Amino acid sequence: MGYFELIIACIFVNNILLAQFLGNCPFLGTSKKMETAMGMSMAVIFVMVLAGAITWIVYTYILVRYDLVYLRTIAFIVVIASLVQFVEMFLKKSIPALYAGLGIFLPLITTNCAVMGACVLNVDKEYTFVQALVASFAYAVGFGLALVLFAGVRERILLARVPKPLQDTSIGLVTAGIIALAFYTFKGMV
Amino acid sequence: MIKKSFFGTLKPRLEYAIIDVSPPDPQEIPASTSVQLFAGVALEQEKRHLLKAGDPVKAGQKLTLFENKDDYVTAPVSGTIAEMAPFYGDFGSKMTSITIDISENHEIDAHFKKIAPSPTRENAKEYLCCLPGRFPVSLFSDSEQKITTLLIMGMDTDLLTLTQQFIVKTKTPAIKSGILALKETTGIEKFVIAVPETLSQDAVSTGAIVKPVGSIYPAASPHLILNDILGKEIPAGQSFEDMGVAVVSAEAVASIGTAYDSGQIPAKKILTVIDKSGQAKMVSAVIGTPLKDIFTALNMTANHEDRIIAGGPMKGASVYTEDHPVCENTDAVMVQDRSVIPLISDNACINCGECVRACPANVPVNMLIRFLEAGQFMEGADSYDLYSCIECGLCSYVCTAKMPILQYIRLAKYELARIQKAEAENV
Amino acid sequence: MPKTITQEFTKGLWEELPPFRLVLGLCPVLGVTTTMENGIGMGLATTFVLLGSNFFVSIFRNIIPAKVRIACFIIIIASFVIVVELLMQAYAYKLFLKLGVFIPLIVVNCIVLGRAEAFASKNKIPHSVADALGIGIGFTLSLGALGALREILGKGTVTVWETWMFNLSSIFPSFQPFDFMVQAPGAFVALGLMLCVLNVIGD
Amino acid sequence: MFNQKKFIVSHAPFWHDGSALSKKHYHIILAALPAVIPGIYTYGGRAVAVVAFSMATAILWELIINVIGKRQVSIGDGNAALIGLLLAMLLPATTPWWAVLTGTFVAVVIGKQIFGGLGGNPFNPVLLSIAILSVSWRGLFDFDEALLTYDFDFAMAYPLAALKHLGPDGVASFSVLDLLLGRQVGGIGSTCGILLIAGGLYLVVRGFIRWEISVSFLAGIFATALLFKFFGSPGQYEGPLFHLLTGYTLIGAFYLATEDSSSPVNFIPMLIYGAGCGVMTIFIRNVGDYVDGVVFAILLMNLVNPIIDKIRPKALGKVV
Amino acid sequence: MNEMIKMVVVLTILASVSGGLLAAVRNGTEAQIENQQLEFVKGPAIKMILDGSSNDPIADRFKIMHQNTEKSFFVGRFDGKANVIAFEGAGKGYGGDIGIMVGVNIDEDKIIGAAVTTHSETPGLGATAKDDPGFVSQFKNLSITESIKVTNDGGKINAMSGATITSRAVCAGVTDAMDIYQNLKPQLTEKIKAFNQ
Amino acid sequence: MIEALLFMLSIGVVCGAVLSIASKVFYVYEDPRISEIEGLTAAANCGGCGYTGCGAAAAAVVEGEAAPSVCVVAGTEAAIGIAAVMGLDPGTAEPLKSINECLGGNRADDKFTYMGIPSCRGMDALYGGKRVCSVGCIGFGDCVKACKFDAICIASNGYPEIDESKCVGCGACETACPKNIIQVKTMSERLLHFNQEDDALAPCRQTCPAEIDIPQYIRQIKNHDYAGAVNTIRERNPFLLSCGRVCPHPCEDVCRRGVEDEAVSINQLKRFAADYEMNSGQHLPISCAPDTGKRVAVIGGGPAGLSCAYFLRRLGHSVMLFDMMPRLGGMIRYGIPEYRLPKKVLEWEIDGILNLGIETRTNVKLGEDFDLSSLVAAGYDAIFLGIGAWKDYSLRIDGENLDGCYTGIDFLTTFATTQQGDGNKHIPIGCKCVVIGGGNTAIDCVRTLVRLGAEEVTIVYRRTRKEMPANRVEIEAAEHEGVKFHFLAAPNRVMGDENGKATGLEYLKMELGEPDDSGRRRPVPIEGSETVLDIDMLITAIGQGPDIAFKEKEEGRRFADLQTTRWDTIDSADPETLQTNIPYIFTCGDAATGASLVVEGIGGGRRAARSIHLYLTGQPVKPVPNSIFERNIPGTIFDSVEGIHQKPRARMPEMPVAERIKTFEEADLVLQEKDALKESERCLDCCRICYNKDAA
Repeated sequence: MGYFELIIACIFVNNILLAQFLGNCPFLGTSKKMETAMGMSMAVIFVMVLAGAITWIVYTYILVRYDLVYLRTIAFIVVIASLVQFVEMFLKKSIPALYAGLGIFLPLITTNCAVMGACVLNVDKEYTFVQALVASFAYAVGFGLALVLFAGVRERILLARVPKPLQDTSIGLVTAGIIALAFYTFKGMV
Repeated sequence: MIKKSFFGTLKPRLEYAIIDVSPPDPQEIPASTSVQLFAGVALEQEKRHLLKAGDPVKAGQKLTLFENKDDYVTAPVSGTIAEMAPFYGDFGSKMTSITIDISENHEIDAHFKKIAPSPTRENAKEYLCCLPGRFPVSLFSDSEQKITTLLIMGMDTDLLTLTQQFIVKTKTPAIKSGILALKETTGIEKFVIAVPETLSQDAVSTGAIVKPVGSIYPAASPHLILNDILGKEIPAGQSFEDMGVAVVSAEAVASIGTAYDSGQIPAKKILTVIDKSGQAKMVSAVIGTPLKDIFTALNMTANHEDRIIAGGPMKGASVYTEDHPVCENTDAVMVQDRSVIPLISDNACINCGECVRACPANVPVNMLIRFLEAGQFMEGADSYDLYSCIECGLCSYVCTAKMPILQYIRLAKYELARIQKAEAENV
Repeated sequence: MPKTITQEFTKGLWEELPPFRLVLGLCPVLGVTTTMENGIGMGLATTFVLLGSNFFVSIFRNIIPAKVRIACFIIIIASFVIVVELLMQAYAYKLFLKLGVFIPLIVVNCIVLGRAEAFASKNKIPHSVADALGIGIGFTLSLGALGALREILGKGTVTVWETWMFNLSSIFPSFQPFDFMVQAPGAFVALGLMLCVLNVIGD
Repeated sequence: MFNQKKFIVSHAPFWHDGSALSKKHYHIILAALPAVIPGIYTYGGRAVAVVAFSMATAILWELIINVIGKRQVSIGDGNAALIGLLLAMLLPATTPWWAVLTGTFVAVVIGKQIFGGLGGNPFNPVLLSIAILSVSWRGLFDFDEALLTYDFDFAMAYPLAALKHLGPDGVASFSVLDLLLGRQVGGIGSTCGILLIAGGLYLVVRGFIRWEISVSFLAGIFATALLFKFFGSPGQYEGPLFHLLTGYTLIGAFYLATEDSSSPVNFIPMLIYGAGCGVMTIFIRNVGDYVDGVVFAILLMNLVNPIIDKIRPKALGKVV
Repeated sequence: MNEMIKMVVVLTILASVSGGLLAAVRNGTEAQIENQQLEFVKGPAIKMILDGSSNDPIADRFKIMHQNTEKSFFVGRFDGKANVIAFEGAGKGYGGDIGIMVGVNIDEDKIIGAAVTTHSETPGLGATAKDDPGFVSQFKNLSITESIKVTNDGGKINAMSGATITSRAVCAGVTDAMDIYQNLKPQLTEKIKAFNQ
Repeated sequence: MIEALLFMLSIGVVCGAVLSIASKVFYVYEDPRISEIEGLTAAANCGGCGYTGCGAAAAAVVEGEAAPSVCVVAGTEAAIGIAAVMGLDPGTAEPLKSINECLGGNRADDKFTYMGIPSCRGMDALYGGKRVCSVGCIGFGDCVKACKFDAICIASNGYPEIDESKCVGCGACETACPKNIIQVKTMSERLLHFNQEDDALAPCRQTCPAEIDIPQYIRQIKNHDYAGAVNTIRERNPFLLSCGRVCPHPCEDVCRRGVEDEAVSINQLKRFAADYEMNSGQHLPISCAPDTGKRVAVIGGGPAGLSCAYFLRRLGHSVMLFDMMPRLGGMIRYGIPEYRLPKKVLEWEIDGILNLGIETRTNVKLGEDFDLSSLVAAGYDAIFLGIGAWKDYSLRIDGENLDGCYTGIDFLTTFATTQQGDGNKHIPIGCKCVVIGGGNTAIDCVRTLVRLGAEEVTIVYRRTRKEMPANRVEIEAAEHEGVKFHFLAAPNRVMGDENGKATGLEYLKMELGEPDDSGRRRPVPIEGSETVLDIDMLITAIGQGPDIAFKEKEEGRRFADLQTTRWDTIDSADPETLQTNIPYIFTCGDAATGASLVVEGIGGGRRAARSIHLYLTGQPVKPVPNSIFERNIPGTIFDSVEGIHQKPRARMPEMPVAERIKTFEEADLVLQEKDALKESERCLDCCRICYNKDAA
């Protein structure tokens, strides 16, 4: 499969948020404002590509080689958590401007199952290293796209006269469902 | 008269009323038994007032409520003060209403006469802030003012109203001498007078630069006129004064002229009275005359649940009692029958976009109104151009959902100003 | 005021019922609740991890240095997740196949990490266990309920365990399953509407 | 105690051009109704039943929600009826009652009311309902199967399905005139091109819908289909005219894409939105999984609407 | 500095304890897991292919090393003779490897059946390969030497509509299985003999 | 096995090392509070709070953008912890509570029909709202919309109702309300609030010297919320039992129902609520603000001193109370006889006040046992002088000091002391007793004498009955009990026998002349009208003043500067701040005003407490802005009230005259519950303008 199809598939058809249900907590948490959604998207792209690469290496060259595949979960999460914390500290010190934009979103990524999920999916599907990188990037873009679109819709919903019991999270979830439905558009396109 | 055209895709065309070539004299409203004036300061319990009920006043006398305060009103008649009561105006303004019972013999306060031959900024500030047409006090009082241009509105900003046009048509010499006096007192060099095309000829003789204005509402909005004069837009949120421009009505300039020419402070206001059928009539009434006197004189009635509007249909202010007086800046009085009052609905914005297309200031009204309705005024101002609004009212006029859009906008501006003031005081 | 152990337990069943009250841990909630069986299975797996992590975090709470506590908690949690994964593979393989990728993702379920950090790292062992049990059982019940709702509407059945199920079409033969509910968008909508119902009840 | 006459007091302005929600919605219903007539002519009583039941249940759901939510009863504004009508126009005449009931429930309750009623919905309720129905019960929207019991004097195949399965060769038999006159298989009110266009033009002229969206929608379809035909492998893709006159294209362009709440209001965004709907429609029809792409294309553009509608002219005096 | 050391030490100890623990659990469950996997993942496919065999193919299995990996082979006994072996080939699908269990009659070198074991294709499309008997039945009775390709690529297997990639992957998987078969045929014949004795 | 171990070991080492080194290398300073707060959050970085991670949420808290309760996972303990980090020490942070002042809602008349945006602010922008009332609730519920905690709803009667259990005191409603009706205040702020011009105040509430929220407690009684009523009263007046008995209730004089009907029996309802608490046998809990560490010496354990001490204590200051008498209570213990205010009731009431943690020292007299300097030396941050008015004015006539002549306070005090068993000074009761004076002290003396068995008790007063300053009911009660009145009689001299015992009182008859400054007509003696009255006991009760003898002892020290007036009262420059010329000394009550009402002393105690609180917290001691101290808001006292249907006022149950003159048991009895409920229905629920027409 070509990279183009891979990208389209990962962004739209198999959107990590709307088709695979990964990363929903930050999806609902950070989509109330457009700026937050943008920041979160950028941070996810950044971390997901890094994490995808590192976990792929760990998996292929250590876990598989020494028959430790069952330790995948713990290895991945420790790598991701350390990576996130490291990147956060690094950015804060070295590139404060970038940190101001992305840094505050980084901690949120440790428990973002989208990152962990993307890494797991990469090795499950036995992508090559480059494919894994591309797929990670595309998943992250898909995450960001969904988040930004959702934020756009949500800004309006927050102002609508939503009945009291449905306000906020409840209506957010229903809207997310409809967005997932709208993403059916891309079904079968790859 | 007010119906959407069949071709709904077109923008609404509301034409200004334009004055006849030879307007008849305004009908004189007979003097009432009492007049009511509004002083711009609130009554306060603790301080001593300089005035009290029973005090005699002379026509043209300055009535000051407190010591060391600049605000004053000028008595248009002579008589005795009958009552002083607090009055809540629009948008939280606290004022004091002063009722004067008119006495039989008309006495004139002599102070102004003495100084009239030598116009100065100080004496203008002292005596000429409550003229018919109301002149902005800041123009005289602010010693560091940077006003360089005076825009004289010889065109009524509201529909159906003819007052300023009438003044331009009939009181050109007064305007001319008013301009001269203002030149002397304020040092302003550039005078521009905005008039409808038909009055261009009359306006030339005032000595001001004539600026013809289109006939489709809201062309006569000072914001839009100033765009042309200055050649640039007034940044949203900034006032005319920030741009070195003051906007005054032609009547105010004419009144100044009359005051200095005659040595008497004029007390009569020209206004357009629009009855329920939309017929306009020019009348002349003493400032402070209760509206009901005008209605009586013109044989008009205002019934329960009708609407009385001081001003025109798009920019006026509705009042709640027939006892409301004619103020210095009441250019028109209008009565709307209850059957033609458009009801305001509680519908949410349906996003049809009529307002966006009607807006002369390109305000994204559809989004703005959502924020305002949710009470998020700050966001509305930051992201959706609240301060660009020139308050023409076309958005409310065309709103399919009949939302009180302009009401929300004005409330938001008022609230924000209030919050800013509170914050400024706290810091 | 310190709460009793019973209170710590019961708060997870209503006051802090996840994922409705604490809107967290949504991924498994949405991903696996196509049947009631899956929902309960996932809930039990999470409860087990929660119990284990709360227990051990509470034990080690005074030893772990603050700066690496997240890493430590994650190691503890991840270990239990793997244990669950292995046990499930060995003894409930069918369920494992259905829950698939979501089992390893328990590790990033913020409810688990949240309880470890917010509760277990500050409380004594019995309280922590009670807390874990309460939250876990609440989570299991929620997932079960959501699974049952989606399944009955989307498939016309309610699977209790493997083949033991209730079939709606045995009562209404003309019932046409509302397939939307078991699809991805339906999961969001169903959860949102359930949340709304809970809000109404809560008031 | 106070003065007897109480006048009405409010802030300016005091005039209104007389437009109203109910007026708008009733006009759209009026404009759309003629397009149902060929459907009734073709499918007979069942079509009438579906339309009537759909409108009735839509109004009923709206009423129920109004009562439950203790809000002002809003069935008078005609929006619920309009939703019911448009939904019925998209459905095949054979749709069973429970599907219509579910459809109106989804449209009125999920699509509109839970977002706070008219104006709050970010997605077109009718399309949302159709989308959910179609992913739930695929068989319903298999027009060929649904209409097996009928016997027509024109091509007995759903044009788009034929195109999907048989390629352009399979649809060569459809004449443009037939398509335009509603002599094709499809939803109750979505087949008769000429009446849909007539109703649409009326609404455009009266200003009840925005011409920019409709025109750019059709232009988008036309241009994309043309590009596919020219640049795709020969004989694989059908030309633009066919796409314009089949499926939900016309009803989508005039009645669905123009739904107020879910579409942009500024000029350029309206063009982008309409064109986007058109482009995506053809993409789905030619590349994607679904037979007709209008439903999902518009839903997708509804989703993008809040973002593209941020493109707007500079406001007066705005400091950048 | 002290704190840093403590951090490292705690983390290390915790990690290694957990590693040890997990390894222990893993050891304890390994056999059971393998059984389960065979039963649930490959079991249905094997049963489908070796339908009617008189033995339990899952129990009768053996392993042979093939290119560094161990491959399991399941023996089917038909008409009293152990002459069919089933084993797995893999093809790259859209969503990763697709596992295909292929049954070969070792006497006739003919495919007697194929079935998809594992996949991660899009539900509803590629996934139907697993449930669509029509598609996999096309492999039946093909000779091991024939090239197995979909029609688009010049073969004779009709692709599933709308799932060309999956169809290709299945074909690739069968081809892969055939390669393995041909490579290992001598060993297989050897092993089979043991069952027939 | 070994691979797993090694792998995990190496992961642990690598991660630990990388992180610990990175944390050193990439160290960046940040506000330590951020990490501290982050530590208190769940640190799950779940995003549930809407902030991007726990760090961002913590930063938001530090910047004041987010509330301490930001973390949805961590729960309330964490919120308290975060509040502590932010310096909102939960020890000192008082919970804010929202209160709705106006309960008028839609009762006031309309001046126009409103057609605009449905918001209070929107309507307020049009001529101050459509209601004639300029302070009342508009009722569109801007506060409801502003409340994020669902704590406010518009009740069925059209005004907002606050659910206190949900209110967190965020203040959003207060900001949203254009009319300042909803106010979010801490308990301290509420205790310290004095009537202001733009408050929505019923006439009774404006008039009450203690500023009790009268309509509120009557409403609570109506709703059977007696405990609530007690708390409402106690927010302004700790002496609800005593005041319920002895207050002359000026509030009832301005009651709007009184304009057309009889006034609501406000004081009896207060007594009903107070007795309800006492009869329950349990003091309702009273909350106090956290300790501030400031110490205040309160001199004088009378109503003013106790009131001041009570409010200071509730504001969190420590109070030491000094009193010269053996028991606390001052004039209300020693000046008011048992039959009006039973000692056991008073005891119970004072106990309740002291239970707050007020320390007391009795039997110590200022100027003798301690002085102002010693208090300063003892480290008190402020001193309150509530020494009362214990010095009887003398008649300055001959024979005043004869045997059988007493002064009023002296008499009552001695008797009360003996009655309580603290002393054994016996006063022989004569047969023909005369009391000179027309005030409450005089009445108390005569009624006590009646009960002590005096055969003939006469009051001699130099003006007429109309001018008598004593409470009307008291005068009537005395009359019922057989007391004789000699009006327009000015004592001239006391005549005695050879033993120095008083036997007769010579007086001059008077007639009324021109009104004097106080508006009372000045009595003028009629020449040569001397008359002699036979007496064997004389009590002079013509008024009291403070005993400022302590000042003399301060001679030469800075306290000598303490300014006093020519009536010997302590001079506070401003009767509203009650601060004396020495900034840390405050005063109120009889000591500042001369003998006056109990409730004046109580109100003054609170006023002084406010000033002391301001002084102690370093704020300028200034009077309340827009104060309506001792005057009414213009336009709120009506001449006529429409639509009143007469409903009889509850009659106070009394002991029959024959019985009560024989005993010191309480003569006035408490209302029955059903009567109290009925009486509470009579209240018109007045606010500033509107009154409840339904209740009329």
